[in-house]
Amino acid sequence: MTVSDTPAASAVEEHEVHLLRQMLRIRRFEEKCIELYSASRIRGFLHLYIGEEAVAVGVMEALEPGDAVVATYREHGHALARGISARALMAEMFGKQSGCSRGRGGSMHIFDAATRFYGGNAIVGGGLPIAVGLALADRMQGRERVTACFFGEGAVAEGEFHESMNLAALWKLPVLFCCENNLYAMGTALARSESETNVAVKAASYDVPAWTVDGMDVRAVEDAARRAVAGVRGGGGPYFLELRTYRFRAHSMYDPELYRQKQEVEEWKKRDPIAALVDRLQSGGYLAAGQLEQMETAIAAEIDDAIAFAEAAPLEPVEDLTRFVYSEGSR
Amino acid sequence: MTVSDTPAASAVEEHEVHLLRQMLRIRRFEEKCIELYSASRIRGFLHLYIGEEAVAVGVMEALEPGDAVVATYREHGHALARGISARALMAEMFGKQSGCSRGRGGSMHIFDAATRFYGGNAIVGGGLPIAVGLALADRMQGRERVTACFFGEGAVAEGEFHESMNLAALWKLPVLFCCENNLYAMGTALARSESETNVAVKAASYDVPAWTVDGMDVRAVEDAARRAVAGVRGGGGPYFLELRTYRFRAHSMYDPELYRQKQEVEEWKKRDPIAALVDRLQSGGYLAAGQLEQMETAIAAEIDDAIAFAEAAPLEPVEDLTRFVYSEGSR
Amino acid sequence: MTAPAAARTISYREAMREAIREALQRDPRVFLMGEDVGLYGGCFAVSKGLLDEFGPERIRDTPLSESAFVGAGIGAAMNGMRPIVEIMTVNFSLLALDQILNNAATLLHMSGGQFNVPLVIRMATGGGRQLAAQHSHSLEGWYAHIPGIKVLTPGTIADARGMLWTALEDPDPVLIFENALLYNMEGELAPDAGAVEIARAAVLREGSDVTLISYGGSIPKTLQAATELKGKGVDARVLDLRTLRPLDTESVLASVRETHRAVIVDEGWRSGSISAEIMARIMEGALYDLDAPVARVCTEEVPLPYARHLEDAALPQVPRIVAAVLTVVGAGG
Amino acid sequence: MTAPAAARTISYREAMREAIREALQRDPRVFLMGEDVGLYGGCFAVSKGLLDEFGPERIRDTPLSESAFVGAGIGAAMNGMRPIVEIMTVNFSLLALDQILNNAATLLHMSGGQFNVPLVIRMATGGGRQLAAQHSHSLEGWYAHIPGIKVLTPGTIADARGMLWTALEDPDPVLIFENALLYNMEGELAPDAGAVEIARAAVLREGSDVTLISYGGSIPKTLQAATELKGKGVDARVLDLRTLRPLDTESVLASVRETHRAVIVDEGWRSGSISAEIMARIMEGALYDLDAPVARVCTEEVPLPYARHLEDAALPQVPRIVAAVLTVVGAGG
Ligand SMILES: Cc1ncc(C[n+]2csc(CCOP(=O)(O)OP(=O)(O)O)c2C)c(N)n1
Ligand SMILES: Cc1ncc(C[n+]2csc(CCOP(=O)(O)OP(=O)(O)O)c2C)c(N)n1
Ligand SMILES: [Mg+2]
Ligand SMILES: [Mg+2]
Repeated sequence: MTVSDTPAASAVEEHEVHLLRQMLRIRRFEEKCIELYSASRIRGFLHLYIGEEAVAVGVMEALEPGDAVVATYREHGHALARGISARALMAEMFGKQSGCSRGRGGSMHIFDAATRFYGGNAIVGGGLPIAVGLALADRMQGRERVTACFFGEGAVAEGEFHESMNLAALWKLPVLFCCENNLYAMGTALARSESETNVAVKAASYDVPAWTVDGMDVRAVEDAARRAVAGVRGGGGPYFLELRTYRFRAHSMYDPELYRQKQEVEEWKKRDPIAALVDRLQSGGYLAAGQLEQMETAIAAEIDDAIAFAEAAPLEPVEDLTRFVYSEGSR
Repeated sequence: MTVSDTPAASAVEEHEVHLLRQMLRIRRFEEKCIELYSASRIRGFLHLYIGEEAVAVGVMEALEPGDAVVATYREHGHALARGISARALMAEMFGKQSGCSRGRGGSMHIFDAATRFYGGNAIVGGGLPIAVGLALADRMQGRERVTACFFGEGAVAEGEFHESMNLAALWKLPVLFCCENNLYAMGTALARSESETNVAVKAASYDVPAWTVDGMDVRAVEDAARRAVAGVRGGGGPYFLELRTYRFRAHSMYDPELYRQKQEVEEWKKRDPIAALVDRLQSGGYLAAGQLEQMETAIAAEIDDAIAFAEAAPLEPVEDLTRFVYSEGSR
Repeated sequence: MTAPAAARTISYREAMREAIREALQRDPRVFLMGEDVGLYGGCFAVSKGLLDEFGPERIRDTPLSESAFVGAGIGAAMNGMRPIVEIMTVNFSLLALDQILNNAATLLHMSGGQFNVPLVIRMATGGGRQLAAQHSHSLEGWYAHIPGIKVLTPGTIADARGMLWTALEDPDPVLIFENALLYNMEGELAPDAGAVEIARAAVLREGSDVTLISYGGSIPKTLQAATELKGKGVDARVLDLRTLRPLDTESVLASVRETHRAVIVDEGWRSGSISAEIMARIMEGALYDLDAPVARVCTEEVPLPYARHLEDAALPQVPRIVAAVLTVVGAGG
Repeated sequence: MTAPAAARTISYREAMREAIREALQRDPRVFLMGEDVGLYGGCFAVSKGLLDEFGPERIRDTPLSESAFVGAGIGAAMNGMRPIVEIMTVNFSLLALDQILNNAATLLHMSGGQFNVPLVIRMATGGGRQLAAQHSHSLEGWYAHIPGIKVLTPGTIADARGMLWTALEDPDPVLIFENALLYNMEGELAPDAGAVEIARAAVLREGSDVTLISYGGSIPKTLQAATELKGKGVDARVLDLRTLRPLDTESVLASVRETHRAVIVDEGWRSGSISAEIMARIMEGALYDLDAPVARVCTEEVPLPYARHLEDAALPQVPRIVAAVLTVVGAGG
């Protein structure tokens, strides 16, 4: 039986293959980051998204190029899914001038004007008010743009969550709040930080449409995100998505993981969003023989290229240390 | 017909007469404050409670002497109802050493260790975390005491409200949250500051029992407060009361009141908690002829005495300016 | 009816209002956002009347959510608007400090120059109104510690009228501190008064014996002290810093090199006040020009008390300034 | 097995942990509260193991609600407890600044002396770990501006071990800043090491040519600079401020009067740093004892960048300290 005999992938499956590629790019990119971190080529904090890829990939699919994104310190996946090149991202982690933030931000502060990626915020909850403001500006200037704001379930305890939800709802602003509920805030399980553990219920108390979504199923995430984005863009004010997911790795590279059972981690790994999609596509025969391998090869090449680029990239001159404290020529 | 012919007041009505006296003391005290403020004998900010007396009086009735109170800058009523003498209160407003805060706090910062009155907080929402901490200490030390925390509906928009409600509920702390919903935060009506205007619904989203009460009916307030306090003291964690009331006067002495209609104020004045109770008692014949007049006379005397006391009271010596920045002998 | 070219008398409050109105008229991207700036007319009546003129979208009342609406100002500024965020008073700005220090002040740098934050934050500051410990802070000098923001302290009618537009044209975050005691101050304003530069300190009064360095709410007191000193035979120059960050070190040093003596008048708490930074810069740049140690008149290190006599004793007052100057001109050789 | 009387080598982290454990054992009113202090073992592993030993009531994990749990610490302190509130890092303390400045620092005064706040707040501080602009602040000197609180900056093993108990015995709010780079530092600790007084600065190294004034995370760098200077023929004294508020002015002035020259090493941003306050006090109290202007080595005024070479260039480093000292000893006469 030859490759050509595999059933022709429909548009739907082709799209799913695309989703798979996006998730794989993130997974392989971060796996490389672990190596590079151990080799001290990447420094600072490194928060991995491994296990949560379906969330960023699914939501980004629902956004237009003109929309805006606000993320957290755990944002490699969002950056890649949004279209920031692996080169710019890797160079940033290497602290190089060619990095998307010229090496001044690092892993926690990925910024990119071209894709309207407003960071990379390392203060839990700190990005929410900014997202509200981005949306306010779009509203006041009559632009039909959406601002997607990602944050963890731990951020729900912060006052800035409360104030931002209310402000966005009160003013009917085009914000898509994406709560990545991976059950833990560092070592604190949701039940040890919230009296009401149903995050969607909390969001609804601001009069914001709020849905809970299986964050391990990229198609479910994309569907929900598309519906929510349509509502937001249509002037329905903010929407809230609780995306139930799980982080397979430690919180950061320094986390002894005393707060959860290996067993629990293993259970969740069985729901790996990438493996699940691969299974589905393969069982349906929508991945031609060798297609996955080809994809892996292409991704490996992309990442190796990014590393080579990052290594070769120049550093910001030390003389420029105080550049960008104020805008050029403003002082 | 002689006085003795009026039906003997039952215990219930006697208690209501007491409630009336408490509300009247607050009303007359503040009416005097207005005069004194115009005469510049009281300075700084003066936030009047006139119209809202039933709230403080009703809730305080439900508290034990060992319980604690945290209030706002609009706290003359709470202070008097809690048992702080008119003398200590008036002397404080005069900035005298004999004031409950030695003249260092003024109208917005009434404190009294004897009645466990923890102020007098002039930062909207700023008192809520403190109330949570007071309750936490009681819980950790196994004392069955309740901390009553008063704040306006405007404070609900602050992050500190959100964080405090969650913390108190998460740890099941003995806090009675009393939201004085007088419909306005300075000039901002609730509907212009909250996407969800049902304050009790917001409180319930933290899994806290929350009731809405007619804050113009002192008996209704007392009943609700007693039930809530019983729940709190019984270990049921925090309770939340939304007390619907109205401020008859301006926000402070500087407020032009551009944000509401005279008509609206007049409508609410028809529900004056004091007039309502007087009517009820009189129509039921529970106020002996002349009893109200006697009460007024006694209250007027109490207030005149307080003013005389305040005027005669000494000032803190200027040499003591930096006293109480740190505890005596700690430096 | 005064001739069009004549200067007119106007209050600091009206000057601020005119500046806001002009900004709203000149630039459709400008809007005012804060607690009670609209329907209430502004806590200090600065924005009174603007709601009727510009509507609720551009004169935007906010809930009591300092952190969220300051952060929203940051986001709006990064997305094409020119927000003027009013924090009612500096005392409440602490609730928004995370947004100011961790976001507004850092975004341009963290993003490698991609996202500047053309945001203006106005707030009332200062004591002297018997509002006690939580409502009397004077933290503008403290804010001046933060790289990435600029700190303006208009102390004259002309600056109240002219600093806002310059701040709005600045590509980066600018904080404007308005001392609440100045709002009722009246003064002459030139008919052509408009935007002013914010880079330089200004000599408000010439003098050769000593330089009195001050800013914001202490300017009137300092000028009065200079007048009283004249009667005592001391010719004091008054230098208005105007901007606390970046600090115009050159003007300070140049003046000290001429007068060889200086006294700083600063409403901030003494320790760690901006006056300390000025003394440090004088030590670094003009130590050998000094005929006497620089002195400072600051606020006593106490949460401001309500009682009038105690608050008066805590804040810089004309007699304390005069006394400090007399010591300094008497001292040294 | 070492003899009981012998000094032992211990890390700054272990010293802090021992101090916390001892406090929990000695006083039932003491408890530790903060984000991930329990099950996670503490962000910097300082409280590791304490949950098992003392249980979840006294090693209390909190939600991400900095303002609420710091405020709760204030309330608990006023109601008979002795809370140790841990704010994971100073960078997040801005979210609780309203509670610290408007409540903890003012309550005793506003209440006319009725309610003191025996609260201890610990937080990690400082840069140097490539954590970029939002995670590298060094604001202890900035906090020292606030009347009503005390600011401790343990820079030695002995102070890491001994300052906490003294802080807990203090009737008023005490903030303890632990520079994160010090946690792994090891040193000798006397077997009888315990509480230490916090009122005085300490001479960590004798010297007669110049006084190097420093604190906290800059202490090791300053000591190393002194060693290198010795090789260059400069005999530098190292004075550890230990407490930034109240500042031990006497010790600073006494030392300057002996060495006639001084250099301040301070990880805070230059403008408005505690180093400025120290220079101001030297100007006020020992100007005529100076043979040269006091110099300061501070952090460049930039949100700290991630890239190693840029961050290194921004922070005080031994070569910069040495160079500054050589200039100062070369200058003046
Ligand atoms: C205001 C603030 N407090 C504490 C921290 C330290 N911290 C970094 S990540 C984190 C956990 C956040 O959990 P969550 O919001 O669920 O996001 P996740 O890491 O699970 O993606 C904490 C406590 C911080 N960065 N900011
Ligand atoms: C954090 C903070 N923001 C703003 C203010 C100014 N302010 C004082 S009272 C007030 C309105 C509060 O309204 P509400 O909470 O409803 O209480 P009410 O005055 O109606 O009793 C405002 C905005 C303040 N004191 N604190
Ligand atoms: Mg999480
Ligand atoms: Mg209200």
